[in-house]
Amino acid sequence: MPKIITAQEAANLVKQGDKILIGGFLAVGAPESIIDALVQKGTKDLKLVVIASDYEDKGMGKLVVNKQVKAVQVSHLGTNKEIQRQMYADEIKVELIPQGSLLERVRAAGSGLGGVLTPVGIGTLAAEGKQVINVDGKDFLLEKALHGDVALIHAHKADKQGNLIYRKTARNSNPVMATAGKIVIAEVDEIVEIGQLDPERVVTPSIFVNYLVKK
Amino acid sequence: MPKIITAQEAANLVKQGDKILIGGFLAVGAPESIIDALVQKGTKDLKLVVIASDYEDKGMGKLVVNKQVKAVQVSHLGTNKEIQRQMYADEIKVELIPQGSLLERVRAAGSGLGGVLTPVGIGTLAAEGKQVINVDGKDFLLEKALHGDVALIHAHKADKQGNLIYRKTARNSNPVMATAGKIVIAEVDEIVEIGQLDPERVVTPSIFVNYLVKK
Amino acid sequence: MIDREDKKYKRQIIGWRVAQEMRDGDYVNLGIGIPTMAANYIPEGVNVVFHSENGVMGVGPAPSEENQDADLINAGGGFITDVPGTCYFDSCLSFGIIRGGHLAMTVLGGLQVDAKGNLANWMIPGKMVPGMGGAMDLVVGAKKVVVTMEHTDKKGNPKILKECNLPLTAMGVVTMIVTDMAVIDVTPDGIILHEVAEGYTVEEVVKATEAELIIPGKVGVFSLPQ
Amino acid sequence: MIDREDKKYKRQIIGWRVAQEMRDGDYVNLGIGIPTMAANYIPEGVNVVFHSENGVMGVGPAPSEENQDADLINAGGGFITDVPGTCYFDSCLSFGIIRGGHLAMTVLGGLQVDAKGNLANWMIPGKMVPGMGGAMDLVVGAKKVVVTMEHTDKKGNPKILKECNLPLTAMGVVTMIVTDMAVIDVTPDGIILHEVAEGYTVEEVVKATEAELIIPGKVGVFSLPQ
Repeated sequence: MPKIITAQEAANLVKQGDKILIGGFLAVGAPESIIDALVQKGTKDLKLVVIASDYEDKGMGKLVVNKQVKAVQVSHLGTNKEIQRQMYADEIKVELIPQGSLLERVRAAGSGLGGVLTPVGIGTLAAEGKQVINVDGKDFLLEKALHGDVALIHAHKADKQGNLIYRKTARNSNPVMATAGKIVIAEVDEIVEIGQLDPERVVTPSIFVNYLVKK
Repeated sequence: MPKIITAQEAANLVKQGDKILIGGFLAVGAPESIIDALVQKGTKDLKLVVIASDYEDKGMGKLVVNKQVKAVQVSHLGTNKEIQRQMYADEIKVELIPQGSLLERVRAAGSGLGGVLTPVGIGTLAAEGKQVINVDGKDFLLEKALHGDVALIHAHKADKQGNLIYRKTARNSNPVMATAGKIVIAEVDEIVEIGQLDPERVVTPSIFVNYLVKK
Repeated sequence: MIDREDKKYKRQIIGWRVAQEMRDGDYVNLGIGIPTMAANYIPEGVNVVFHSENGVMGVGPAPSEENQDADLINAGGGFITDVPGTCYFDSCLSFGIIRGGHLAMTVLGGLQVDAKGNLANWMIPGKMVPGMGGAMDLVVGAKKVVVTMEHTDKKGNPKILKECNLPLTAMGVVTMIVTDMAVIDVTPDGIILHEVAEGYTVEEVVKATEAELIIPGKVGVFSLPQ
Repeated sequence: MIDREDKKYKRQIIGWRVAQEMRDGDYVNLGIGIPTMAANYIPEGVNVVFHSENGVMGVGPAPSEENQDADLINAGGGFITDVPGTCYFDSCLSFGIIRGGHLAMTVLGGLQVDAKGNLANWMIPGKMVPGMGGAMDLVVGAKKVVVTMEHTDKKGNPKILKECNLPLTAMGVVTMIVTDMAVIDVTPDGIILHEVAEGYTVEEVVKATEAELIIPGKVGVFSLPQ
C-alpha cells in the first residue's frame, strides 16, 4: 500500500542530481503541487525526462525558470522560451528525442526491455550516436531503455491501494512514466477507499505506485 | 466505421495460408463463434499466433483438431494433447516463444517497431536462431515484430464506431492482437450505439477494428 | 476576384483542398497551423475521426470559453471538445497508433520538401529549435503524408527542391504536397503536378518549383468554393 | 508424528515455508502446483496482492461452483474471485510488470536448480513439451525467485545439482529454494543451507544435494505448525 504524503514530503524524496520522469503534456496532467514543492525546496542539478517542456509558469517549466535543471530529455520545447535561452547559453543540456521514441524508451525501462527498434529518426539528426540495426532488409534505430530515479505523475483518482484512473487528455504520459521510476509518486485529485474504483477502468495498477499526494 | 458481419462472413475473410492472430487465453476471451465458422468452412494451412493452444474442444484447439493448422507460434501447449501429437508427428510446425516475448513481438508489429530487446530467453533454447545484442554490457535477444494477415479477437462490448471494452480476464491478449492484423475482426457480446461506452473505459480504440461480429 | 497574395485566402484554399482528400471513415491527424484549417472543409457525408497525439481520438471543435475543460486539449495545446465515440488513451498507445500505420492521413506544415519525398519541417540551424515533438513519428507512420505550405518562401524562393538542405524530419515519406499554387503527388518515379490552383498557370508553378515536376497530359484545376 | 514421505505433508510444509517469506505489501505471482499452496499460509497481518499473468492483480480464493465466472480465471486455468482493489489489464502490460522487476516474488516449481542459480523447469527432452508459457519471463523479472520442489526425484536422485543438465528456463535467476527438506539461499558466493525441515539432519540434506552446500555456523529448523 502506498504511503499518503504531502507535496513537501514528496519533494524531500527527490535528491540532488536525480533523474526525474515527469508526467503531463503542455502542463495538462502535470503534478503541479509536487513541482511547486520542489521549486520551494530548490533541489539542484535535476535531470528531467518529459515529453514537452511546458510553460515558464506551468508544469516542469517552473523548475527550469528556477534554474534547478541540469539536463532534459524531451521532444518539444516550443512553448518555453526560458529553456531555449538556457540551452543556447549552455546552462542546460538538452537531448531532443522524437516523442514516440522517448515514450518507448521509458516503456522499455518500465517493462524490462533493453530497448526497441524504431524506424523513426533514420536519416535525421535524431539518429546521431545511435546504433542502426537492420532487420530483414530495413534499417531501424536502437532506442535504449530510459530509467528514472523518481517518477512524478498526476492522476485523477487513486484508491488507497494505489490503483489510478485518469481524466481525459490529462492521462497522456503519466501511465508510462509511472512504470519506470525507482520511486513513483502520484499526485491525485482524490483518494478513495479500496474497492471504490471500477476495476475495468483502472489504467495504472497499484503495483507501480509508492506514494500518493492529495492535490 | 466497422462493418457488422456474421461469423460466417468473418470466416470468409480468412484465406488459405493466412497468418491469424487469435486472442484469448485457455479459451477465455477467445472468439469462439468465428472459430466455429472457420471450422465449418474448413480453410486449410492456417498459421496461428496465440499465447496458449487452448483445449481440443475450446478456442483455437478446435482448428487444430480439424487439421486446419500448418504452423503455430505459441508459448504454451500443455492443455491440448492433440497439438502435441501433431507436433511430434510433424503434422504441425510449432515455434515456442516465451509468453512475454510473443506479446512484445505482436505489439512491435502493431506499433510500427522492428522489434524489441529482451533479457528473457538468453542462455536457453528460446534463443536459438535469434540475434544477441549487447546494450551497455548486458545481453538481450532481438525479438522481431510479428504481423498477422488477420486478427480474430473477442471483446465484451463494442460501440458502432468499433471502440471496444473487455470483461475481467477475458481481456488478456485481445487488445494487443487487435493492433497487429491487416484485417481485425472482433466478436463481441453486445453492440451498442456510439456514445454508449464510457470513453475512459475503452481499451481498444475503434481505429484498430475493421469488422464486428455479434456473438 | 481572387487575391493570390492574401494570407487568409491561401490558408483557406490549402485547407479546403486537403479536406477533399479525406474519405469516409478515415482517421486523420492534423498538425497545428494551416493543417487545422482542413477540419473546416470536410465534405458533407464524409465522416472523419480526428486523432490528437496527446491521447484522444474523436476530437470535436474548439469550445466556447465557458465550456473549456482544463483536462481536454489537443497536441497544439488548444482546448477541444469530445464527441460521441471519443475515447482516451495514453501517449504510448497514441504513438503506437501513429508509428504502426493505423492513421489514414497526417497533415503537417513544411519548410522544404524534395523530389524524393524527403521532408524538412522541424529546425533551421541558427534559429531557435522547438524540437521535433511527434512530427518524426507521424510522417514515418501515417499511410498518407500530406505537407501543406505556401509554395514559396517570403522572398519567393522555391520550397519544393531537388534536395532538401535543412535538417530532415524523415526520408522519403511525403506522399502529397498541397500549396496555394498546386497539388503535387510524390511517387517513386518523381513528383507529379496533379492540379494547379485557380489563377495560376502550369508555367508559373514550374517556375516556382526547384524540383523537376512531371507534367501529365492533363493537369486539373482547383479553386476555393464561394 | 510426521510422515516425511506423505505427499500432502510435503506440499503443505513447502507452501507454509514459502508463505513466511512474504512481506506486507508484497505483490506475488504463484505458479501452479505446490506454489499455489503458499496462499493458504500467509501470516496474519501480512497483506499480499496476488498477480496472475493473464491480466489480473488482486486474486481472491477459488469460488464455489455456483459463483464461477467464465471470464475470471488464473494463469493455471482455475476459476478465481476478485477482491476489493482488484484490477484488470491486458497480457502485454502484465508481462511488462513481470519482466520490469515490479513483482516482489515469484514462486515456481522446478525440475533442477544448480549452484549458479540456473533453473530448469520447462522441458525434458524426449517427453511431451508443454511450452515455457510465462515461466522464462517470470524468473528473469521478479525481484525474488523462489523455486519449490521435492528435494529429490522419485528415485531419490538430487535435483539440486552442480550444473543443470536439462534445458534451462533461465540462467542465474534463482534466489531461494524451498523443499520438503531444506531452505537454501542462492547467492553469488554459492548456495547456503539456511534451514532444515523438522525431522531431517544437515547430513541428510547434504547427502540429498549434489551441489556443494555452504553450511553456516548455525542452521535453522522449520516445521509445519499444527
